[in-house]
Amino acid sequence: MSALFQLEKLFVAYHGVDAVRGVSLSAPRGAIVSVIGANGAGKSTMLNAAMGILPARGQIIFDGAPIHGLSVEERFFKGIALVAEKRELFASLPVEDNLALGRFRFRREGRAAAHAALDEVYDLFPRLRERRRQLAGTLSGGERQMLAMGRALMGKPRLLMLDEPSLGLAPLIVREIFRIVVSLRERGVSILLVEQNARAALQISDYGYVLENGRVSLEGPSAALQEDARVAATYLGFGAHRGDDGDDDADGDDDAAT
Amino acid sequence: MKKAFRIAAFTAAVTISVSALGLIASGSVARAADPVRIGVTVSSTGPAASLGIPEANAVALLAKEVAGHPVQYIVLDDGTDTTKGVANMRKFISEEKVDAVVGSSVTPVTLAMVEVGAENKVPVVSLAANAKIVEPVDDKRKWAFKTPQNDRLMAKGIADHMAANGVKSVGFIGFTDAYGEGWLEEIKPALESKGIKLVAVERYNRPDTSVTGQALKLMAAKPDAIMVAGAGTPAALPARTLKERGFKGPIYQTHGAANNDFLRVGGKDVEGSVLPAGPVLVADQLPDNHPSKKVAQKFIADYEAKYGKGSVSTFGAHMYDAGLLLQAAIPAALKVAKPGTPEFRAALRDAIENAKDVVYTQGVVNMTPTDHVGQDDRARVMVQIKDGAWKLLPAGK
Amino acid sequence: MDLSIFLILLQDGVINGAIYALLGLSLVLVFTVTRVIFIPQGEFVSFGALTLALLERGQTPATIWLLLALGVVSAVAQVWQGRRTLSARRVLAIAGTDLALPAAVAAVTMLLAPMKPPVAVQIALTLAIITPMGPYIYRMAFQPLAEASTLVLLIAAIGVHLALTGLGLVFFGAEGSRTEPFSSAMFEIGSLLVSGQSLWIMGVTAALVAALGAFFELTLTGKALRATAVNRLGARLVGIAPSMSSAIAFTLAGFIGALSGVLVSPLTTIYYDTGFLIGLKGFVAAIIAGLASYPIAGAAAILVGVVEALASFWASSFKEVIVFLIIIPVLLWRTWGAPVVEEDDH
Amino acid sequence: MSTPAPINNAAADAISSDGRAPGGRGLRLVAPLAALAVCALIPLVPGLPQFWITLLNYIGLYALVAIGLVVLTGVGGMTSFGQAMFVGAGAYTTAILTTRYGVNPWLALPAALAVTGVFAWGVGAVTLRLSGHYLPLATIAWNISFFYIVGNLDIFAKFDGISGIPPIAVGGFALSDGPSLYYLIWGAVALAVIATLNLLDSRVGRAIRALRGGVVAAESFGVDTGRARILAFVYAALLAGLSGWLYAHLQRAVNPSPFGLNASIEYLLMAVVGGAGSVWGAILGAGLVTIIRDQLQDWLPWLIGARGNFEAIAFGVILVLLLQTARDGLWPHVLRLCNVRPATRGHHAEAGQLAPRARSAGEQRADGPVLAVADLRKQFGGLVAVNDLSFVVGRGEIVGLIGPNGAGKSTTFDLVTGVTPPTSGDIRYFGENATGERARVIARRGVARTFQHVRLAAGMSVIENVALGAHLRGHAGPVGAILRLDRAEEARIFAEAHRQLGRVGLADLADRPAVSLALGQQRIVEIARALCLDPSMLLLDEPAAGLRHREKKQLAALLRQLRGEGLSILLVEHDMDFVMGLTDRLVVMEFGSRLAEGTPEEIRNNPAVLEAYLGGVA
Repeated sequence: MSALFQLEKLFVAYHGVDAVRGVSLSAPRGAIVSVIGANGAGKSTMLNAAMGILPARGQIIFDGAPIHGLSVEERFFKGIALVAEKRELFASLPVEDNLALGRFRFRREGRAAAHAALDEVYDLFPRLRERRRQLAGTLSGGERQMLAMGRALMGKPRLLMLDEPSLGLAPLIVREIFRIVVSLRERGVSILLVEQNARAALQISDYGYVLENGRVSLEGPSAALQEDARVAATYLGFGAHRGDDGDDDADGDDDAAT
Repeated sequence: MKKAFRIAAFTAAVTISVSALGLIASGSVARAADPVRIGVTVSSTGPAASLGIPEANAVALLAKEVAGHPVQYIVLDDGTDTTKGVANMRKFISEEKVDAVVGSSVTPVTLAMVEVGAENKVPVVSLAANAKIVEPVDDKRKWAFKTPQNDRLMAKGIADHMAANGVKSVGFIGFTDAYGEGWLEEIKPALESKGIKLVAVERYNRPDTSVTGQALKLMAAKPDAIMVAGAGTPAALPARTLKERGFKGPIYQTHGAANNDFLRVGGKDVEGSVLPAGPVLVADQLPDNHPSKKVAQKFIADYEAKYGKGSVSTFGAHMYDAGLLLQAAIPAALKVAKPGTPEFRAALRDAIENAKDVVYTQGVVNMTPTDHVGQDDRARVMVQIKDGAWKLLPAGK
Repeated sequence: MDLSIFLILLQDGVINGAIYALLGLSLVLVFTVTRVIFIPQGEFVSFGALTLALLERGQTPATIWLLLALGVVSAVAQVWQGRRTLSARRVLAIAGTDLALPAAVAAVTMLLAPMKPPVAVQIALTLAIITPMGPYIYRMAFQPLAEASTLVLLIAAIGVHLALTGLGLVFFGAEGSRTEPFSSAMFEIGSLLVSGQSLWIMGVTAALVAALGAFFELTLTGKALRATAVNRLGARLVGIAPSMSSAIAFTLAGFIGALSGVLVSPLTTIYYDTGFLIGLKGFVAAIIAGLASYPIAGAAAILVGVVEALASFWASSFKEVIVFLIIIPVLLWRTWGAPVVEEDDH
Repeated sequence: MSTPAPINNAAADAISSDGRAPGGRGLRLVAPLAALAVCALIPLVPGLPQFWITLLNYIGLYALVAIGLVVLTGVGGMTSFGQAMFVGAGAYTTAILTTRYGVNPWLALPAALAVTGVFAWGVGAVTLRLSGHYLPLATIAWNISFFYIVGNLDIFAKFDGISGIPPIAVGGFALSDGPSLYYLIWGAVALAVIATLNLLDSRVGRAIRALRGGVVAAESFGVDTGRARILAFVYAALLAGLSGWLYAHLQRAVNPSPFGLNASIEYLLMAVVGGAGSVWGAILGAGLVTIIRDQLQDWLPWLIGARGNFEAIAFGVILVLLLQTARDGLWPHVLRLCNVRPATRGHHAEAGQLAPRARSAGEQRADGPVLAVADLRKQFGGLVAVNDLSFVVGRGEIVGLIGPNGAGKSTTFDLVTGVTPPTSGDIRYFGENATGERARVIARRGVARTFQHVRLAAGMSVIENVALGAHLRGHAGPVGAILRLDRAEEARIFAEAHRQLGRVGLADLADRPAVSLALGQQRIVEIARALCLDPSMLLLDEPAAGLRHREKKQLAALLRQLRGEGLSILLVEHDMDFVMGLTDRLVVMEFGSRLAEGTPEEIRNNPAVLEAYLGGVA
């Protein structure tokens, strides 16, 4: 597996603070890579910089070519999609319009193709089909996350970056979302998953990075990280030893970067 | 402490560069003391731009040499803004060392400039109409003169014409500004003296897109005639609306409307309107014995040669007249003192005040210590719009 | 005031209100998509009306030179801003929209203007000259400030307004112009005299509002504009570049402004600086609508027109005072009782 | 996303750039004094054309107005297009008094200020409720109306205006020429600068500066934000009125044209171009705009060979270009050029203790619950967010409010903190009814809080944010602040703020801009700010979110210590482990109702809780 996406010595300053300090990571094709770390560790900042929302220093390479100077839109056209922490939906537009706009880059391809793409997303998220006429702003938290992912998938990304998909969701919904993430890998979409919910993330990913204070403090195959004592103590919490409490670590808050 | 030092250093640097610039500027000012320097500030932008632009244009036609002395004109725009007008005035006085100032185009700006003129003892020749600029001649207004006819003179023309044509009641619609206000003040007594009743007074703004409400209100008062006090093309809007709403009586305009753009925009809607104006407007139709005929024709010919056919207006003529007035006064002042001195300015003021039989494009002027306009009925003709052109009405009709 | 006068005033107010409505809609559109409070909107009205007036007289309007100049500057600005990532295709596209298009419009105008073409052609030329100025101005003045605060954008808009007003004076002079009505027909409905021109205004306004509605509801591009308005970042994340949405919004602003000018110029004399006040009244309507709702902005614009007409009848000296102060109670009513809303100031 | 209020940062620079240094007053005065000395010398520069003095005079007049806009717009975040109208109020007052009633200009000054102040207060009272983009438009409306009202009323002499205004005289010497007025005008500017810097660096100033950080946060510490807004508005208007008074006596004639909307636009433009975040920027902007205007008039005809109306065009273009190169205004660039960094605040360790907050009788009693909520209900339309909830928090008790997302915890929190009024029910603090009371009233009862989404004022340093918490423990008003009579109290407030920062372990970050801290640290700063209120009760909204394990332990220790000191604490938290180990009792919510209540041990073993909260996976 060659790397689809790489960050090399990425530095991001945000609000005068060096939020990301020299992060290097790589996401192989067809894999799920997770980045875990506490709130404020710089995870979201890193993703936002990777998408071009925040300016950064260092190398960002996609599919072998540097994309550093490209705008958010141009990166999207290259095949990178970000499902942001705040979902960034079009609240006053119906679900179906949100999805249709996800295909904006293919707007010249005609109706049939658009319908096919829409059906594909509806098959993945049947709940969205039921809610197709509903305004995005009236959806529940889980539905919003599904819509945000569905919208991103409409653009046929090769790399899907997910920022805290479990944020604020009930455990049942989290499980469903993660199941879909895994199914996306099977469809050939590479995934970069940023999560505070370390256990869930490590369970489904192939490789993991631990971010601390804007630096990568640990990395390795996810299975190995799960066994790592430091990770267990710090990120899996005391809850690691006791049932499923860890799921609730997902609180309603943002990284410094959003 | 370090920062305190830096700020002080920065301030000092600014000061030094400012003064250096100043020195350069003052160096450029130190020219030969000989020429007579005239500062001209007119409203070439802002609401009165339609007055200021032809006025500024006319400066190019003014005498460049009087009695062997070169005359220089420094033209600035005041944007129809009092603050700017006064700043220009101060610039003229302190930086350009002018001997007299011509301007501004409108009354409010002039009124403020007159204060500065009196304080620094510099004569001011205004191009604005209101009699307040020069009346009464007190310590302050001693230094103020103006070339446009008093609105009173013009208002009298209208009232006379109305009386002669059996108008018993009048509706008035004017600008919501100093121009409309000034006219209202003058027309009231003029009408009263002829026993004509003013039955309705309405206002509108220069850029208004509709005066339907005002027109209806005026017509509801059932006046025999309606007069419109507006300057330039905006004066056409009420006439049009009144016609549209079926007003059949005569419509009077003021001399502020007297330019060709007014005819262009007004078209058939202003056909038949009557207005008082300076003789220059109908120079070719003036009887040959009218004193202004020649001067006016020359002005028109020169102006149109420079700015194109049909471009002439009475506003430019006011500037031209100011030039004529100064031209008449400068020789006397030159006998007393050298230009650029307070003595010269005082002498110039005295000479203007004593100007006798100066022929304007608009009548003949005789200044007195109590009259700083100096015009008589020769400065006004009554004009009617016929076939899209200005038509001189015979006197007394 | 009897009923017939009231009806006349109402009619007058509604017609003026229709123009305010067009401008109000345009202001709402530009603001929601770009966060620019587009003060110079009114200048497009003046430019449109006066360009048409010149064409009517068989003269070549100087606005074509402005169009060319703006196109060139816009092209330079775009090439400069994108100097790192520019592709040959992109350069060609820029040359097409910013250089070739204005050159073609200018050439056609110079060719046709002396021939005094039919009114429809004159209007088409006017719209073609003025409309592209919208996006050019956006690229020059606002795109480099895209991420700045609303206040900075507002001040930039004022700068553009000052420059355009000055240019208007240079191009058209201080005196105004009026154009021939599209229709000189008069209809009598009861005591009411309705001019053909006013029917044109109402008709075109209604058609334009309907067309805008269809654009925003039915086309993907229209939805993309709405998407940008509700969530800029969200739009970027699906590849809708704010610069594209903004350029479209400014194109519409240019078009609506020019069209308003064309519509209103037979009714009244338009001056180089008339647009500002008309624009401000459109703005009053837009504000009453909270810079968000198109239908309310339209209704509010009609209200402003009617209040203005009535005020000009009752107290013409204080007409502007009345027109502008009606927004105070309206705004108070809108915000009163509403809980203190946290402005997250973004 | 877009604009993290860069103006604010500039504000922070400017406000502390008066050279405040640990040494105190002495050094702080050096910079202004040096500047003053240089300014005083300007008219004496040999060969300086007199017109430059005239220009400087105008710059001074404009600068006064622009400085007001710094307080109003740059710091307070309220955009006003009405400043020319307040200049007009001052100018017309003195014009009428001096010409018609022969009043001495000096006596007319207080009258001019009073009229302007009352006028601004009236306009502000009606208008300042309007937020966001409504306020600028409302001020446009006022200013246009002012213009036509003045132009149409006889007492203002209509559009012609009033002329013949006497010059200001000092001891029989009339200040009618440029240089003598120069000293008067720039003296006024110097006073305005000092007053403004003093005002912004005070208790009242913090309230104004906190407006941009969020009304809710300021209100929650007892700041009457409505009053702070009106204060900023009136202050800006007073400076404009002062400028108007000077203007009338410089110009010697007034009419409506200089007080129209265009002039207001120009004032705002000056402030923004120079840098609306700082008083120096305002002066720079006033100077720049005036000089560019004047120079364009001189140079343009020479440049393009034609006299015409190109000034406005060139000016507009220059303005846009200026903004594109320096969107926060030019002053921050000047600072960077001179390499000036914001000074740090002294530690005031020697200052005395800040007096404790006055406590009510109920608060002083030792018995009864601190917070008692009964049948609390909140409906949003058809949705019942909080459904007849009842619970109590006793003295010296830590109570946790937990529940799954969407259970109504945050709404409950908003209800008990006075952010939103309940639909029905009863809230009592210390036995006194607080149902439907506003946040600042609840703060007065001794209740301090933190926020789920951190609300620190972006333009202020950490310690200034913390000092805002002590707002209710200070008394200095705007006048005292301007006259610097508040120094002792300020020193005590900052000593207290420092003490609380030290307590939460962030003392070494005191002078950092608040926004530069990591989110977890910002939460802790919020706790320090809450402690500055000297509260009897703390309401904490997810305090542990974003903290690392060790930090959570430290926070828990701090909260236990506070409980030991007699404080009662209610906290909403997601982190079960954190809550379980810390609280005395837990209230579990689901779907807006109370699902269970009890000790952590009871809750942990409650099957209903496990079912609801853990999604039935236990």
